[in-house]
Amino acid sequence: MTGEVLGCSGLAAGYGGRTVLDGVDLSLAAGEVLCLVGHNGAGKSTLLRTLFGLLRPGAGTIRLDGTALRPAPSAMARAGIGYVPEGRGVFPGLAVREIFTLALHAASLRGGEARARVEAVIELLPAIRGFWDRRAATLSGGQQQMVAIGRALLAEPRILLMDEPSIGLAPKLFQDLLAPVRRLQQARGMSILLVEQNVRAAFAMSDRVAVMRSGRIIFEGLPSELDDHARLIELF
Amino acid sequence: MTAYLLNLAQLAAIFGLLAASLNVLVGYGGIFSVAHAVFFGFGAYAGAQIALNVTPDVLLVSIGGGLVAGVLSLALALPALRVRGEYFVVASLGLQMVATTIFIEAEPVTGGLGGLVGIPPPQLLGFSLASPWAFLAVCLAALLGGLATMRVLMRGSFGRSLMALRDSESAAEAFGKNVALLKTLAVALGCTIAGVAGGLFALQMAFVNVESFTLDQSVLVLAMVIVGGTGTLAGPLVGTLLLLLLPAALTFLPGIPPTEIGAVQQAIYGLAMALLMIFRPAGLAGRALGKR
Amino acid sequence: MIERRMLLRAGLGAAAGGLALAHARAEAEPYVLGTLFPMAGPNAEYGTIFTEGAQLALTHLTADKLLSRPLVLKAEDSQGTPQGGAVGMSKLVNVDHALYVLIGFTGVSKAAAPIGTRAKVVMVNGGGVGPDLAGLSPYYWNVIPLASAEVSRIAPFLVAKGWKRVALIYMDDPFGNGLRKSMQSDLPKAGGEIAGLFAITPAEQQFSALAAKVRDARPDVVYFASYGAQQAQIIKQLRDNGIDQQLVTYSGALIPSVRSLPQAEGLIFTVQTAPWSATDPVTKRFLADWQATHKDLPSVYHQNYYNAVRLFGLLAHGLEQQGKPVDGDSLRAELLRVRRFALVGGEGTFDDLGDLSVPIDIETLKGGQPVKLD
Amino acid sequence: MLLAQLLISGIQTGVLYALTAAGFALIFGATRIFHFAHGAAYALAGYGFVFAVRAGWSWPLAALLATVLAVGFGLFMDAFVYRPIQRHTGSFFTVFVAAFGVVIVVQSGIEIGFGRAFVAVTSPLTHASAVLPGLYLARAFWIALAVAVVMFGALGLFLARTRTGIALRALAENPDLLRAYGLSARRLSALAFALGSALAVPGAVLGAATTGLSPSVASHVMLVSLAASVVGGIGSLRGAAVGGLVLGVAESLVVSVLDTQWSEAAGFVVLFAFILFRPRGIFGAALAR
Repeated sequence: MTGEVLGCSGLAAGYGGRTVLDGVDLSLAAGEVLCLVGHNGAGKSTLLRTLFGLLRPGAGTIRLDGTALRPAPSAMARAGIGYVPEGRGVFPGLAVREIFTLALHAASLRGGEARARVEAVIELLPAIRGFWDRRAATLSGGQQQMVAIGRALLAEPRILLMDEPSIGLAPKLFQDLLAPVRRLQQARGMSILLVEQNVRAAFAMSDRVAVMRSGRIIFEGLPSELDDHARLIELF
Repeated sequence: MTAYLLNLAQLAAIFGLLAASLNVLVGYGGIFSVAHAVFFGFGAYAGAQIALNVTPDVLLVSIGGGLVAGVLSLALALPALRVRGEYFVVASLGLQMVATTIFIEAEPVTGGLGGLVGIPPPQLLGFSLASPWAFLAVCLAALLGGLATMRVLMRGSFGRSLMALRDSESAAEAFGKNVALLKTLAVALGCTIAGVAGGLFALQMAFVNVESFTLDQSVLVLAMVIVGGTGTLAGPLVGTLLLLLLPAALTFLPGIPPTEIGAVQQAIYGLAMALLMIFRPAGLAGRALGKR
Repeated sequence: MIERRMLLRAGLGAAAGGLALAHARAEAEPYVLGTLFPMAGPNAEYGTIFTEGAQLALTHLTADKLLSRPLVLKAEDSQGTPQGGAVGMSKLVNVDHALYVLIGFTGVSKAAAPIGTRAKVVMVNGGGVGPDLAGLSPYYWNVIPLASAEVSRIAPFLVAKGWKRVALIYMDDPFGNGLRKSMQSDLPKAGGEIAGLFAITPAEQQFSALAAKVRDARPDVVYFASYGAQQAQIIKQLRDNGIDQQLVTYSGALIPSVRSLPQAEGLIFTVQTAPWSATDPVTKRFLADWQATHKDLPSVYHQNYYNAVRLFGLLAHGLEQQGKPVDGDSLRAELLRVRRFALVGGEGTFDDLGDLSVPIDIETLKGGQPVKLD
Repeated sequence: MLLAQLLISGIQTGVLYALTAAGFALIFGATRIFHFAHGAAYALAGYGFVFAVRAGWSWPLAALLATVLAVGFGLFMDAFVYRPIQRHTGSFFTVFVAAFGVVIVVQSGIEIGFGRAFVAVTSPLTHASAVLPGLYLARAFWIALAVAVVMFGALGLFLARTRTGIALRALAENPDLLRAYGLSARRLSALAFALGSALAVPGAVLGAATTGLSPSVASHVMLVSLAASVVGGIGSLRGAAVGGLVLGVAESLVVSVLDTQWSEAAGFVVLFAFILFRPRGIFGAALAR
């Protein structure tokens, strides 16, 4: 495992005076898939939002490539970080084509390069071609999630933050969706921070696991260490 | 000077009552009406007609004004049951504009643009209230009575249900609250008190016409509530004092050519409204943000 | 508090029409004149005009040292509304202790008159022309002919011109309705008829539909009566929407926004006789000083409010000579005793109600200037 | 023929309402800010135009000045009024009162700076002549119609085809998600204010030439554009277009049976009926946020 690409220490954040993150230390290494698990309300989504700059931290530092910074979403995106938010990360009123245009716009990609990127994503997730012109609202949950992930991959991020991509999807469907992402990750050495409730599927592709409770990381280790079901239940 | 101050104090008490009544809708019920002057107007016209044709007795005039406004408040309750938020604001705006035209056109009742003139000096149970001190006492009594009624009601189960409704309509419904009834009652209560204030206003001015019940007046009353702070007892009173006394105080501004006085006063008044909202969005008496 | 407040008063040695601010002197308590005009909003144009006339008279009275005490002018904004009128009047009466208030506008007058009457403050109207302003209160005087007089003057003229079918556009308020009633009685008497009645309200801005309806009534001539900015708007939109008939109106047309409007060319209107050719010294001085600063002819509103202030000077001077106090009752008694005064436009005579009778001309606009027709 | 004439004048008024309402709808749709001071942009643009024409500028140059004023005002409101209030999480009504205060300031400013009189620019384009017996049309009618068609067409294309247009639609749907995509919601909302305010310009210029302007024009325009956007469906451009037309025609047609003082009320009766019976408006934009 090589050095850290994204990390934080003593990170605290919350909404309107309510503390959600209470001193989080976390480090994501280059080329690593780190899976974050924990109860509802443990602070997993908030951690991802804070790392991406959607939420202003109350205390602590965030590091990118070893440099402390105050993240802003657009700057983080330019720095090669992709974020797939919780829920359906698509605009229901926009066509898939338009959602991809938006992503190209965010990544300042134009012309031939833009077309090549789109082709690459469609090659990875070929089903997208079938509903390219349809409005996102008319797509199934799995298709929407595929668009959301494909959109994030368009910028060829070196770090991908994914917030519960499995929600509302059948386990089989979810695995079909994760498999290409895993392939890409291995091919390109991308780092992934994955928040997931579907522990079985997530652990299968993770290098490392962190468990959160009440705004803190209470366990870090290998997935195998948590394979023992009893241990997992205890931690939850 | 005393007479002028008394006149202002009477107006302040009446508008305080009016603003407090709007607070029932806006602050407690989350019903953002910009048509409150309409119900103030219903009360004022009804009160003026009673004073002109029956007796200028304060009790009769204000109760009559309140009843008429309360019954007609159904016109506001109806859209309140159908839509919320911005849609309701626009609905009440529509009501205000239509009502303004009706006030102008219903000349036999309202006197049209010419208004109702010659409203006799007020009485109370046969005693004359022609003295400004006596009428001020009546206005203050009405204000205190209105505030006490609202305080009791808003602290009771009605008020708590209403605030639950304001904070989340679906949650209130889930808890088995009768949303339609609650909203209708809140509208009726607010508008009835506005009607009482209207009756007093008719007696105070001894003249009513449509220009006192236009959109500008509705917005002014709304601004009183918002500037003071919604959902509090003191807020509307603070807002009333500020917005009623500000134009009065501005007429004392020195150094402005007389032909520009009006425009400069208006500009300062508008600026004060905007700046207060930018720097004190919760209102002067409003609670700190984030802690409801 | 009153002594410390800044008051407006005529500036000694200041340019004609100019005002300076000064502390009121405690030793010579001034006569306070109030103005209750719309100073903001759609009718503020009138407030500006009314004030200018009053200011010139104040300058003249001060320069003449006609009175033993200084004169101050205190302005209140009536907003053109009854409420503004009632509140402003109350302030003028109770705070400023004005003796004599210049007022305009029918609605404002009707709301303010009871307050002024109770406090026995004289109110003088030189701008409002609502027919029911006559006899509003013993303390309410008019130095302007009311609309009923203007209608009686124009009706026979229209018929004589062969314009028998008159479409009447009127403001649906006491002024407009009074005017409509006058027209409904005077026009048939003269041998004409009403081709259509079209009521409007102050807030209206769109008159293209009105134009279509007026055209549909096929009138020979269109008479309209509104106020302020709306007057110009009506003219422009009627003309733009294909109303080619002669347009006729009342004295309210004499404001810059109408006069500067190209579509208003040829507009016919009634107005109290402009006395600019009169040779009496009062008129000549008013005219000369006005033109020296404004490079333009004054309007009758300037004249009326000049006269209103001048009237106060003459009355108060008379009372001072007699050693009587100057208050509402004595001013009224003095007015009814003297009756005839040298005013701009020649000698004016007041009737028992306190109204000045003034001859009325029929004029037309040529190149933005009023030209006498009849 | 009276009906045809009223319909024509209703359409002419309606397209001006439609354009102004479209500006309001664009701003509200994209930013969810109830831009109650939109009418002030109209007033500033109109007065700026009249001022420039009177100063001898050519019409295109004057229209440019009008655009600069309107856009500048919109950006100012976004940056210095709405954003600070929202930063303090002020309620919707806080925004409303602040905007109303600004409208009063603008109106008084116009009165002080430009005088209180009615102003208009004169042009032979607004003079109607008979095209059929009893049916009068001015060239301004066709101009208004053409401008509206071009503006709506251009706007539609912009929103459908360009990256920025798509981003604006995305902002309207979900500003948080837009930020998750790495786009700046703040810059886009400023853009929405600029564009929406610019949309008030054609209406203001044509209004200055046809109906004329007075300082209180802001509140009237604001009311009409609000009503039109609700009738059409809040936040929907197509809705604002149709809503504006419906209101303009309703105001005009009612005159055939009632006196003109009912014409403004007629528009609001239509509005009220929509609220009661079809609260989502003609195009049924989502009721819930």
